[in-house]
Amino acid sequence: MMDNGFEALWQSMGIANLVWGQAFMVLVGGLLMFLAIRKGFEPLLLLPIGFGCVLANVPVAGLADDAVGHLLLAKNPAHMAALADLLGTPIAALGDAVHHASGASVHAARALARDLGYEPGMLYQFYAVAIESGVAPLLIFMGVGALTDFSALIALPATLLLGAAAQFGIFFTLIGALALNVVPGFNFSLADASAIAIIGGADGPTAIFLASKLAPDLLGAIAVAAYSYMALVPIIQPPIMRALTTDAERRVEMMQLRPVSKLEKIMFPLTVLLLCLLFLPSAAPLIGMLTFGNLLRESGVVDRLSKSAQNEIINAVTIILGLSVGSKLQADKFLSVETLGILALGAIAFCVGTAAGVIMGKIMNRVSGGKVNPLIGAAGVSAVPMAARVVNKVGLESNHHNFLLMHAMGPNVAGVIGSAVAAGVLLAVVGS
Amino acid sequence: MMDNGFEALWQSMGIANLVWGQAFMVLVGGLLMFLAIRKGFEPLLLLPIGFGCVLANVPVAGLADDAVGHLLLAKNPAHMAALADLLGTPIAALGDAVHHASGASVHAARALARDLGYEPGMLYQFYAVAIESGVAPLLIFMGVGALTDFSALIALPATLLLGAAAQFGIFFTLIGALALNVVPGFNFSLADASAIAIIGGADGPTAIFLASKLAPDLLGAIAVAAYSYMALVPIIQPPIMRALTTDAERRVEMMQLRPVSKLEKIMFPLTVLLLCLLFLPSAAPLIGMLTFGNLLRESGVVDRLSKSAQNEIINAVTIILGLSVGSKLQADKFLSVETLGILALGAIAFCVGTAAGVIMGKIMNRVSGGKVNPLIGAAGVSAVPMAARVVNKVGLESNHHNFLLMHAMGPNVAGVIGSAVAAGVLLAVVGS
Amino acid sequence: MMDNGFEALWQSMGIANLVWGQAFMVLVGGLLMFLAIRKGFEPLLLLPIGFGCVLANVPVAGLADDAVGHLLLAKNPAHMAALADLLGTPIAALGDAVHHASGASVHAARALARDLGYEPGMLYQFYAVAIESGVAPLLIFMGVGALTDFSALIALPATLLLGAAAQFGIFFTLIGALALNVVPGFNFSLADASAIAIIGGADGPTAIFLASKLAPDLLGAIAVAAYSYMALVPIIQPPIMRALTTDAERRVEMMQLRPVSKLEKIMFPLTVLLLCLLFLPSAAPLIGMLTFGNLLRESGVVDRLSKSAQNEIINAVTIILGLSVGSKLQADKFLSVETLGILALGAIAFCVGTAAGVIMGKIMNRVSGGKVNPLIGAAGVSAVPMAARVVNKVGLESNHHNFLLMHAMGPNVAGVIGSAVAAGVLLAVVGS
Amino acid sequence: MDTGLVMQGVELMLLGMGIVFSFLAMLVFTLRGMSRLANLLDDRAADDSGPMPIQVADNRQLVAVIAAAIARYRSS
Amino acid sequence: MDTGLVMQGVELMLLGMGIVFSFLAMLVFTLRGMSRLANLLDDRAADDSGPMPIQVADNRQLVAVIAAAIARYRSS
Amino acid sequence: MDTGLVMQGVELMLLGMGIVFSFLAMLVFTLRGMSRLANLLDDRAADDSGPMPIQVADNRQLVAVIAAAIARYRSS
Ligand code: NA
Ligand code: NA
Ligand code: NA
Repeated sequence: MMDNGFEALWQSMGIANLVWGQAFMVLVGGLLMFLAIRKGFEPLLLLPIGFGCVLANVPVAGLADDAVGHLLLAKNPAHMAALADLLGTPIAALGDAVHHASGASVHAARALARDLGYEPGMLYQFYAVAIESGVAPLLIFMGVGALTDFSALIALPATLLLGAAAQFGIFFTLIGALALNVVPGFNFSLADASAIAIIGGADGPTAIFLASKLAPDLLGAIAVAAYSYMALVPIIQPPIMRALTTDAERRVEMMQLRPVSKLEKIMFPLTVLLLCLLFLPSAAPLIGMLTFGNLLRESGVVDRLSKSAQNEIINAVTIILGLSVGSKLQADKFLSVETLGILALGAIAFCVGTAAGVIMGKIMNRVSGGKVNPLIGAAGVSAVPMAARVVNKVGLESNHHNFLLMHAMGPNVAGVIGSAVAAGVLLAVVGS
Repeated sequence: MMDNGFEALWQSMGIANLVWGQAFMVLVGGLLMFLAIRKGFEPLLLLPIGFGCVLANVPVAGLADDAVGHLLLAKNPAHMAALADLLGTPIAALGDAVHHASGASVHAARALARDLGYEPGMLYQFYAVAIESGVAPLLIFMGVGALTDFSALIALPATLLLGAAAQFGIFFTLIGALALNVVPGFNFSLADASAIAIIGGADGPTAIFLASKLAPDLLGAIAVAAYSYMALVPIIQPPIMRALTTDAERRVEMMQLRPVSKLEKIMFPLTVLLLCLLFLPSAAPLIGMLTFGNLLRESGVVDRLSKSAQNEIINAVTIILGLSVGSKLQADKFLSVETLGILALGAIAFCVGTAAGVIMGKIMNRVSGGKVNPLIGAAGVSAVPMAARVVNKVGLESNHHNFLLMHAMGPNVAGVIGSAVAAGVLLAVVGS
Repeated sequence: MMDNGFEALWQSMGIANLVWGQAFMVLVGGLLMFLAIRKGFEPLLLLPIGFGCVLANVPVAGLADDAVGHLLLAKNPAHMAALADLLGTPIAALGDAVHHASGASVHAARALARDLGYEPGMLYQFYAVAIESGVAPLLIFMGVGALTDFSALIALPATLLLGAAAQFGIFFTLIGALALNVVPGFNFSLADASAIAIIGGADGPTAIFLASKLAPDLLGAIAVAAYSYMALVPIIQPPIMRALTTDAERRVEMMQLRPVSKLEKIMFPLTVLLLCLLFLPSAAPLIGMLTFGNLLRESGVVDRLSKSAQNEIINAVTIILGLSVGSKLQADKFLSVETLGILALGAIAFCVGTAAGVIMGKIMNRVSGGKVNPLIGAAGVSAVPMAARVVNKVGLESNHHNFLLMHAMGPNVAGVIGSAVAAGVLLAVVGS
Repeated sequence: MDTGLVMQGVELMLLGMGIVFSFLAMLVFTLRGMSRLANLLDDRAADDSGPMPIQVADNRQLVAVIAAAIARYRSS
Repeated sequence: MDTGLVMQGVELMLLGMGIVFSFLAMLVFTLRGMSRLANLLDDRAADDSGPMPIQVADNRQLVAVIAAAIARYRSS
Repeated sequence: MDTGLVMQGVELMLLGMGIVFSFLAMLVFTLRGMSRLANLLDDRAADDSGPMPIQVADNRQLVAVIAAAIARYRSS
């Protein structure tokens, strides 16, 4: 045993198996962690994602591989032959065949690998339970609902239109992704393009949920882009906001918001749910969990459950979700020109969404006779509460007594609903 | 695409697909939430159940449907044909065939639907993980054990007999359910009747656990009835208690309970478990988890775990359990004359259980030479701690210095054990 | 029905089915709980394990049995025949056949039992989710990482060598287990021996993780031995420490440790992970989760997640893990001469590990010119923080002003890394 | 083929933005109606001070102390 | 058939109530025995003040402070 | 056969202790390097007081109060 014990040991070492792509991805994971820790970029997600990225690229260990991946790693000739036989492919082409296998074949291959004693890696299990099932982003959305105060939106429902306008970033990017197919190396399907476009929703759980349904292979890049650009909102948005507005517009002070009654707050989630039920059932998982969380919060009779949704559940799920997203950053899948395209498209999505929100703000400014400060339109992209804070900051630059934060919270949370609605549309048209 | 895009969109809308049953069930869900929020009816369960009910009846979305249900919703002719082929039924009769498929066929149908790319809805996944597995009610029972102080019962073990007597509500209702079969439209099997009867146990997790084993189709109605009547205990019980007792009996003051030592409290859960092990192993899951939770509490050496069972775990599980129960309130399954029967039988169960408890209380009053206030028998139905509070209140009406709460806690927690025992009997005789 | 109802009832009773082995194991479970509650032996684990042990030995209930076990318990002739047919064995030999079935047959048998309506018991489900998947010990390791301050190790990295030396207990025991095969009744494979040896790592989650991969049948005995001996560290270690050191050596006072910067603490988990990635990827699940938890703690930007890993997650997982380990203490599997062998070998492992650590401490004492107190080598077995406290106590006996606790924390946490590394080696060489 | 896909994207954009705007515009009106309804209900409730929620919990000290442990969770 | 089912229900009721009562009555007696045993053990423990639980934690301030972080969880 | 297995165990012991020692010894050196690097970075950071993390949160009271509820979690 020990003769090939030493051999097996050397073969089991990381340095004997590390390929350049993995080394590069380890650096990428390190970069994400650096941004999270040193720069404060959405650390709750980017730290676990970065760490998961490193783990997913540990050579030989196959932490992010399913049982079939472990069969391939083990290189047992008899087992490889059995798998090749099942997939009807020569052993030499097994890697490719597994990569391109269709639904039913994948099922059969996994069953075979399991029967031969191979087990999926830890991160793959996290991914299957948390994301493939769709459960983790939905539970986080429930927590977001339980954490969000929709008062500003209830007091001024018209700001919903700003949240609607900002979703233009999504659909513009969708076309951009499809147009990118003229560049050799890109071959995005309508489903891929839709999943990429949702980055413009500036909402992490929505992006992960949609990507897991429409383009699981792109999920890693999409999630990383979404959270990175959300962290960059204070850098991306201000120039666009300043370019599209006059100083006079930025000075506009808005009327104080009316107080909102407890009953209104309770009826709000139910009203949103009802409209979703009647007109856009495909958005029901997202809108349903968001409004459920908010009802737990506002009902006032289930504080235990509300606190649980706001703390224990969302924290535990965030850890698993982050590691699971990181598991999608395996070198052989992540390192492609498509990833670069996704990062570029994501940036466009944020810029266009911001611009659309601000322009809608200008329209509302005109229509309302100057009562609306167009800056608050920029908060319509979501990225709660960062975008609203940016609005407040840019507003203060022009008028030192103008606190827009509260008014920006309206479009800000409207943006969350808006992107969930957009996700529902994409699921309904593209997903089936 | 877009020509049938608009068509697909319209077809994907809720209002184009909403059937009356679903609209009605949305109202039922709303009613449950109203009762929870405004009337304080067991909000921890009825709020999530009501919300889950609304979600389960969102048209098209199929949140509560398994993969087969989603295959049927998608209406892809090739896939429908494959399923019809598998079940050996014409496509036209597919809906019925799926509804009445037996265990093995259901497995095969689900595997087919999964292989064709269909996924179960969110609520169905919650149901499968939380209730079908039996895990959620058991974890809640662990939490109940960790939250319950059994001192009153240990100080006065004779009150266990009151908890025993009150279970008569269960078995009386069992016969009632079977007798109801003479009415056309009712066709309860012995298993159905047993599951319905457990409503009389006045214990939510026990009812859900038993119903999930014996009659999963009736689980929604059974759980709703159990929690609703538990909330109505202050209305249901007092008239029965007054009718069956004389004013003199209601005035009886009881001796102060002796203090209970720490060692007794530690030995109590182990003693109950041992008896269960020896004489009623079929009750072991319920009694086991109840006593485990109580031992975590009383041992004094694992406060971390005890707190976890009392808070984080029970809260998170309650959210998922509530939504899962709500998922069973789908219009096509819930709206039937059987549901009305279950609601009626549940009310009878509570009344008979209360009466039996009070009558046993009167017997103990005689036997003990007037030392027992018969009112405390009413607490034997469980519904902890509501029933004990009702006893206290009714007692105070007759004697302003007579605080029966502590004495009523004995039969109250005895009722929890009693209904778990009854559930064990039903599982042993009917379940196999 | 009722004629055989009474018969069924009697047959369903525990006392009619209790075999001596089960009664004995109930006592063993009681003993574990007694040690946990009265003697303070690792109560967080031994209390749930003991309770799980009792539950697993409830006759008839089959709480720790899979679906096949429930099929056998039900004794339905048609179903037994179907299973016998599947396994190609006569009905009479069914029990044995199931016991010795190989991977693929087990899968097929379980699928059959499930299709016939049998469900796995509660504890079996816990075991499958928590341990078979490997997830629970890894989540606990994440919590350990989030709870551990590695400063002492960073300040004095040389103490890692003490943690390395103490792992000799593992490999010595491995040989011992193989040598035990000369005794009739013992037949340990290399995988079995490796799983047993890891008891010497004195680290619960590592032992459970490795045993679940290499020798799931022995997991119960291994986990019980590991936690019991960890609790006995204050009794096992001092005599060995005193025997191997002179009074002068025990008096050695060590230089105060230098302070460690925040940046070092952040870089530490990443450094360890990187080395693991490069040289021992098979240890990546354990080392990965340990360092992830530690990074959550030290990064300072994700306090929510760090607290969650240190509290909610680890508590909930500990409950389920403890019960799951207990489920492996079923009489028919646990009561064998092999268990006695495992208990004996585990004690040897602790003693040898302690001795090796102390001897390494003496070597370092010489090499460093008397700056190292050899006692701290004993802490290298892990058993955090008990072993470090024992070092402190024994040190104080010889020199009343000599507080070694902080210096012992270095080898103590080094022991955790050391045994994870040893587990990685065993997995790499034996596991594949 | 490629332009066909881009055209599909343009159509999807029109459809999508149309639905997003319609949905949220509808929500604007519904929320206004909701607020009016809520005020109405609040006013009426203030007037006839309506049916109070069921109140069985005695507020006496004794009861509170004894029941505290169990009352923490009422799901059983 | 139907009356047959109802008769089964009646039998199940008799059986069920019988078991519930027997079980809980048995528990009444067992609990009394348990309490007596507990008192006995408590008394004896008070008399010979028996073997104390293992105590290795030094109570000194220093130790407590240093070990606090790790000691919070002893499962490793 | 049996001695063969024991011999395998001995070889595994040599291999295993070898790797454990090599790995942890390597870690000793790497950690020393790490500490030196960390001090270097810390010094340099102290010198040129480097690029500060992005700071957009206004510290004003008003902002803090309003945003408190939502800011508790920034993952959305
Ligand atoms: Na958005
Ligand atoms: Na009851
Ligand atoms: Na160790």
